[in-house]
Amino acid sequence: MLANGLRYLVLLLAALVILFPVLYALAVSLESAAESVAYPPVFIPTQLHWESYQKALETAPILRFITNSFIVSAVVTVGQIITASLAAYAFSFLDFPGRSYIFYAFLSTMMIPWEVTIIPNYFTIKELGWLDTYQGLSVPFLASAFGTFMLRQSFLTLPKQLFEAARIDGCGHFRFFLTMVLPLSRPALGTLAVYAFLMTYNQYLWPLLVTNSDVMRTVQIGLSMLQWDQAAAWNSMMAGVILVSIPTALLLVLGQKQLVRGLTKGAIKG
Amino acid sequence: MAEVRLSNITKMFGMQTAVATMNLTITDGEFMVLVGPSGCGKTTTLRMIAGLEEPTEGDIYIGTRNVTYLEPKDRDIAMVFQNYALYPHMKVFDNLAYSMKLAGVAKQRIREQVDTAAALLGIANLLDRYPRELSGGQQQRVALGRAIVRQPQVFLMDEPLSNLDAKLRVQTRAELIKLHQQLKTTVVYVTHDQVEAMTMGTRIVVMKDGIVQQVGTPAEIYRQPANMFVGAFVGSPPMQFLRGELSGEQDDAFFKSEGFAIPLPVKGDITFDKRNVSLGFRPENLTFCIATENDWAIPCIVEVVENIGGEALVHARTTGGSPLIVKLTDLETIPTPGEQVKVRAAKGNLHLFDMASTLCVATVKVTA
Amino acid sequence: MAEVRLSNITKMFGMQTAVATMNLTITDGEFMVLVGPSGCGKTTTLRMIAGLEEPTEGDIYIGTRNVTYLEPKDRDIAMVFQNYALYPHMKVFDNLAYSMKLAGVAKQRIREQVDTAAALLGIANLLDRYPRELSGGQQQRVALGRAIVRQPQVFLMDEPLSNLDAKLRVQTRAELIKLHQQLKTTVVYVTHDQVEAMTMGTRIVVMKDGIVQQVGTPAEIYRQPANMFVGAFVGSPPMQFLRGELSGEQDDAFFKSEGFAIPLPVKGDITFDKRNVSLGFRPENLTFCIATENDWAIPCIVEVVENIGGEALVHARTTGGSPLIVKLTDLETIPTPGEQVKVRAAKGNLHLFDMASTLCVATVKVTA
Amino acid sequence: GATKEAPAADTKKPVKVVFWYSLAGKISETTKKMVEEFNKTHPDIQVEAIYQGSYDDSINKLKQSIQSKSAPHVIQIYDIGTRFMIDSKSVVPAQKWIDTDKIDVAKFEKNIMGYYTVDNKLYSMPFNTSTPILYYNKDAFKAAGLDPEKPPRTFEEVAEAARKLTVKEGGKVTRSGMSIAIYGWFFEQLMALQNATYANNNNGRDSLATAVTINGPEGEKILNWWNDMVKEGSAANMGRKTADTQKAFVGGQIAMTIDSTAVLGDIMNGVGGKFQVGTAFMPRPADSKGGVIIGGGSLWMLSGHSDKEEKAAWEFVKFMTSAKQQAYWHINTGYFPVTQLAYDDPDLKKHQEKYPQFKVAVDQLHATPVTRPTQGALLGVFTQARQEVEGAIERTLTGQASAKDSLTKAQDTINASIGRYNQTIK
Amino acid sequence: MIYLIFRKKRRGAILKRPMRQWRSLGTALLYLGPSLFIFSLFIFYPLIKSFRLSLHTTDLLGAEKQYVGFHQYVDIFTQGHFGQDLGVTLLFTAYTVIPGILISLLLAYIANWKLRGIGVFRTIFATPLVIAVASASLIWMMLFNPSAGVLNFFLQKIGLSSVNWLADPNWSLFSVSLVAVWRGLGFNTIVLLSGLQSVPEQLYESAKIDGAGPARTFLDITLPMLSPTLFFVFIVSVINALQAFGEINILTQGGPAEATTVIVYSIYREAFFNFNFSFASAQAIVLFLVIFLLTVLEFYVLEKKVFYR
Ligand SMILES: Nc1ncnc2c1ncn2[C@@H]1O[C@H](COP(=O)(O)OP(=O)(O)OP(=O)(O)O)[C@@H](O)[C@H]1O
Ligand SMILES: Nc1ncnc2c1ncn2[C@@H]1O[C@H](COP(=O)(O)OP(=O)(O)OP(=O)(O)O)[C@@H](O)[C@H]1O
Ligand SMILES: [Mg+2]
Ligand SMILES: [Mg+2]
Repeated sequence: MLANGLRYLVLLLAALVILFPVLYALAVSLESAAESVAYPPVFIPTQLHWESYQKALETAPILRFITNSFIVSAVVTVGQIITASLAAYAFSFLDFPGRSYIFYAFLSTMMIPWEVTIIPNYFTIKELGWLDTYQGLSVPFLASAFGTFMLRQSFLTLPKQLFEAARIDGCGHFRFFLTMVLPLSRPALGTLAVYAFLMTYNQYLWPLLVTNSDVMRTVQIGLSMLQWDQAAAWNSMMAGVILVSIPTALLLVLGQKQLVRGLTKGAIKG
Repeated sequence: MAEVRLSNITKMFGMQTAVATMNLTITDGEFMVLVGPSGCGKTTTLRMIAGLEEPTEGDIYIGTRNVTYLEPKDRDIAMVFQNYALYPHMKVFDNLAYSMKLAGVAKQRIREQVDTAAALLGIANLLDRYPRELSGGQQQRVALGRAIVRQPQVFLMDEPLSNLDAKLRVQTRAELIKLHQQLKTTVVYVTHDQVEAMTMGTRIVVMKDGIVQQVGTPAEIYRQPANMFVGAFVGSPPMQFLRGELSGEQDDAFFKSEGFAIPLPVKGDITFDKRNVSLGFRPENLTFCIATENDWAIPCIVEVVENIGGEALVHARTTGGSPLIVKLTDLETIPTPGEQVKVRAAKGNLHLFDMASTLCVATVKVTA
Repeated sequence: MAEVRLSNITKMFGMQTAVATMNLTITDGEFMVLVGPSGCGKTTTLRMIAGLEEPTEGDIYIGTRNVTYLEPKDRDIAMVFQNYALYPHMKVFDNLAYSMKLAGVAKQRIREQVDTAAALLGIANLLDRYPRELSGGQQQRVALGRAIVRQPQVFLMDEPLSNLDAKLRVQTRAELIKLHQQLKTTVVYVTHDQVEAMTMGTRIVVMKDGIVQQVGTPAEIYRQPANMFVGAFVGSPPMQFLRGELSGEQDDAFFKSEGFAIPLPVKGDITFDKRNVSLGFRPENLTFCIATENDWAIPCIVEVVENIGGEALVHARTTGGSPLIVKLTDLETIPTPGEQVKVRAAKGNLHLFDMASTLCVATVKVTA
Repeated sequence: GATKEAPAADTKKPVKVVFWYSLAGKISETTKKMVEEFNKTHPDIQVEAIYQGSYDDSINKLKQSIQSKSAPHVIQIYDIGTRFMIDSKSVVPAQKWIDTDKIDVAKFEKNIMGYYTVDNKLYSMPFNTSTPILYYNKDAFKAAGLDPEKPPRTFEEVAEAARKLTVKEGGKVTRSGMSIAIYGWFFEQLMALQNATYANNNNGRDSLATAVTINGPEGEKILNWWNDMVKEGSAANMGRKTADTQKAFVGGQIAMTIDSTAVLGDIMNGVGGKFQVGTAFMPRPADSKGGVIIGGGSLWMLSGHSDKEEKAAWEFVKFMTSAKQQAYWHINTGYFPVTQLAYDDPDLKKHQEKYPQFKVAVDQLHATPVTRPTQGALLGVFTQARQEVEGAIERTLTGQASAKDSLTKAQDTINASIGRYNQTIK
Repeated sequence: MIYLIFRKKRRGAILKRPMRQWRSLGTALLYLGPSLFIFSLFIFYPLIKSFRLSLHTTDLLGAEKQYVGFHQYVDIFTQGHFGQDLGVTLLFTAYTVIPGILISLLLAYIANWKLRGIGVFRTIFATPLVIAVASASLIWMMLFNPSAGVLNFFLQKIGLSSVNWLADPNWSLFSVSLVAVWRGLGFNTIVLLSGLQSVPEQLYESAKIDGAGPARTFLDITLPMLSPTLFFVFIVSVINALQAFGEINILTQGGPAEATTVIVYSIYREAFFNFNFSFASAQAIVLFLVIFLLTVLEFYVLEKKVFYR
């Protein structure tokens, strides 16, 4: 109907605005060097120039990097989901002395500038002999205050009655956590998963610091290998940008369904 | 199967007392019904027995164990929640099966138990749906099913039939009674439905404002209410009261009110002298006498006649202005609104309540 | 105040038909009650009238407007939800006041209206609480209050009293009737409580599986059920059925079953020849006759006696094995379980239902 | 631990040399090709080339590595990291091996060697070297009635040309005569071109610099010249990114710009024949007689490795700076060959014919006297100094403060940093 | 005997309650353990180490040299432009947090419309999330380009004069904020959307019946029910904004004229380019304290207004 048509129009407009930078980057990456810097800007390449991609793939072992990033990101994601959901559970369903203080301590970890931690952590990883390993890339990020906070907020919106019903049914804390809280918080968990994955995937400085070989390097380092400061044309740089974003974009598309779906509906009367 | 004992239980929500020094022993295998007006503390009592709420004071025993600080899951109870509290992400089958899964019951057996319960409650065809796809009554039945698939020591049920239609309610009520007779499990049952209370309970607890008013069998509660509140609360339409004075002496007393006097053969050791009392009687105790010359009768004017299939309620008003309801089962003699009639007690018990304490001081059996 | 008309309404949830080609005209100012078993589509019908659910087919009219595609807020209705749907983040006062605030009613007036409604429902002392701090019945009253503070054209109420205790229910029922008489607002009221349906409704709609079974006044529904379902659904305990054969001829027919025959003066143009029928009667139609020599009576054995204050239900079984319930109001003549008795019809209507169509083919008035 | 594998196995295996480099993209490919070439021609040495991010990233990583004793053998470091490298006390001066091997450095460009020679010791081998030059649009010159073969040489001439080159349409500038990216390096160059030092103690080369000397008349002159052009509308301010001015130049929106010799190839490709590109010496005030400072990076050898490894590392460094490799390097990247011997390479000759514009850069380099000012400053906090200077330029160009005040403010901040730096190395 | 006496007394109140408390702490630690372990090793330990460093001078490589007490802290406020940086940081926070949340809320709202194919739009709205800071900054650098950039092209198209996005100190903070807002949209929108989805449908129905239009429903029902999520997004946005680094490092390097030098960037410069790790540590500790106090304050003031079911 009319109202829906209007809604689609609004959505389309918003989508266009949001997506514009990415779409334009995509277009530029497919342009020739001259087109990419032309004025007025060329929005649609006259002819698809794949050279930039080809060059990018030759310049750095991007596929290897992507694989590494995927492994590390997956490990971190799973790790964060586990640790953060456990901690968030404690903060939202357990009543224990000092809860708010411990929670603040958790929160405070988000507030520490990364400059403070990166160097001591480098030494820790070095001591552990984890330089140039997947452990070194992932272990420091296996816990997340951000994730804990986010899940706590989500857990707090679960109806209290469910917890009671489950307890009556003979459910201990851990079972309740596994069979009720986690399934009912799928949107939040999905969001955290995507977030954790991308954060890790997009890391630059830490992987650069703790890896030394192309075998262990991750994708953002690859991106920096593709750009050279004084390049006069945009096309190759954008090819790199698009290239490293493809895997995560795919992930988003695949995970979208899980990400946002209301599940607590019809839980209880009122 | 176990005894449930509440000892000096008090529950406060902030400054609000929900339950006040409650003492109650529910014997093993008993079907105990809690009734009382909305907000009187029924649900709260049930939740304390379940372990969902910690009493502010007092102890709770199940069997011989003091369970006051025990986790619900360690109390071996099952509960039906007033607002269902179904697991929204599980299909009906899984809602029913969940507690058994937790207890590690074999798959095969779970299937059987669930099927039995579902058949019993008429929800067998809904097992594959999510709670949000059910009607109110269907959800309530699932909630009930969730409790009965387990075989706990104690069932706690909070208005488990309130959203069911009459037929289904009668049927489910009968099934629950049968179940109780088979399993002999202790049941604590909250309802606001008198018929349920009367037909199901081996005993009934009447509560008001968090305070227990009377504990007794249905017949006791109905026939010998401990105070005006209980008298008025049980029975529908409720007990009627006429305020007046009691005079005379033992075995030869009179109840005087609004220009008429009724002779009452009161027995027992009570003071009579112009005592302020209320006379309580039930609509079905009364009948009409068209004959105008009868000292025993109360003159009234008929106001409204409600005709429910099979019986009629006649709303009348005494000349003094007090409302009176008469329940007639003989539908041939219904007066019409505006008619002047006389009402007299025909059968059953009349009750005398002290106006100060509201306690019942005497019960008089009437025979027509 | 307005007429509500449903024209060929169908509602599907996926493959599941919740309401099927429903036609219903609720006249202006009428108090229409929807009853039916759990899951029969009552709530769905109400939600369609409210505009919360769009019918799969058909149109809805309020007054003269076709409102099928109108937003709820443009329909000038108020609704009480089966599951309350209170605003959890607003105090009771604000829950009640919200719709008026939206309508721009003056503060002073809101305060008054809310206070009036709250007093009416006995929740005046709860205005400062959050819904989660209320008992089930209190929440329900708030939900009811939320609807009645407004003065809409149409009230839609979904089991608004189901969680109230008897006394409060009777009282609120009366208040609602009074309110309806004052305001003359059209009301569509869903309930599973017969007494409510019978006492409140100017007309009643009986539904089953999404299909309207009968529409009529309470007396019509009770005394002239259109089919076996309606007969069985209305009345508590429900109508009893005995299967048998109808033979004989007009004015001189016999109902034969399980070795006994009952003469029935059936009037009307129906076929008789050994027709398969069910004889339907209500528990209060029956009585016992101890005399053994009586052709008219059905021999039974008493199984259970339920004694509810004021009346007794006797559960018996015919020699052919069919269950029979007799409702006695004369408590002096109650048989005891195990006793052999004869049951006969004493008063009221008996109904003959065709077994194939389940429709009522004849109604016979009995006089003892 | 510095001790590596067992010596027995060591004899057979090629010596491993770890080389960290920083330049990305096409340049990185060239680097890798050269390393491959080295490994092919030196079977007893195995060089592992690892990209370590930008110069900034790389030097920071080195810092951690030195502390945790896992530093590479050879690392490419930018010009302004020289002071830090020396102060880190973890390097093997190239001089040591030049002396040992008795290498003749006469054929190396003296200006280039000058930069990396501190206390008469050559610390690192220059590798990738560039200087800034003036790029101009010959077609625009013609259109504006200027002689495309006579590019402006002085500040005044540039300002004059810029004015003429500026095209306005309906009040809006459609082409500016000039644009210089706000890049601290250019300021340093313009100081050296006036034969002015950037830091005290003779650019920190006689002894540790304790303060910068940027707010003298020379600094002011630069900023005023620049600011006047911007104010008048004949020069555009396009921010710090050199890439942005490049793009504008390539796109024909500006007629002149200053940029590194290293981007000549990119500019030529970008222009692709749309117009004729001219190159010229860097402009300077009429009467000054300084010259340009070289920029870029050099190869440093780090201490803490076995002699054998150090030797192997030196072989590698030598190879990378050899004439043949430098010719290859120049052709593929646009950096100067560090040794004049490279010009004999036939490929390079061909390349120079193709890009005659590059000759100007070589001439400019050779025309530069090696003095303290043109050797460039040595500062531990050079990165910050650059950013502060860039801030000062911005403050001036946007009219927030006068040239003098801007520079003074920058100088104060830098001096505080220098103070703290000097403290840390004491 | 004593045991019996205790039994007779209200043992729940006297004995069990505190015991239960400690037991619950034990349980809680089981759940918190994994996180606490990682945090201790990789965050708290470095923090303590940094604090130590900030009380010392360090050598070129970042090792402790000499104890100087709080001297560095004094220097922070007397040398350099810490005060100005703090101002820029706060301004950046103001520019990004509120607009970012508002836009995301709007997007989440329209993404919550029940329409066919809405999933596609949800995915599109989430895309900024998958673009790394570095990538996003590069893309925007291209858009911001003063001569060939698309933004100026559009401005000129609609008859406005072009803007020197990154080079003009009046615009640069706005420009980097724009990038930061864009980057945050994806995540904020998804989180807010999932918050929206957990509002019970019944409440909307109730509000519809009560006569609330879309705007009122949003203000009276959606917002309060969404408040836990909004609160989360707000706190996190503030913390993130106070620590923003990536886009500034790539787009402006703190310029022009320090207009975009946020504290984290200045710490970065101090630690990694001026080789003055202890001075940087002191700044970082101060920043940490600022953020911490601000967050506690936010909790104190705002969490009361949050409605948890
Ligand atoms: N969202 C839904 N999805 C699928 N089926 C539904 C949905 N809502 C209701 N139904 C089904 O439609 C039928 C009618 O439901 P409705 O809620 O109208 O019943 P009702 O008459 O109100 O019952 P009750 O008295 O138990 O509340 C039921 O069988 C129910 O299971
Ligand atoms: N969480 C709470 N906070 C404050 N008061 C509460 C809370 N829960 C219940 N109450 C109050 O305590 C009293 C008893 O409530 P309870 O739920 O036990 O009533 P109930 O007997 O179950 O009533 P109903 O029949 O209406 O369900 C009520 O007045 C109620 O308002
Ligand atoms: Mg209750
Ligand atoms: Mg319903």
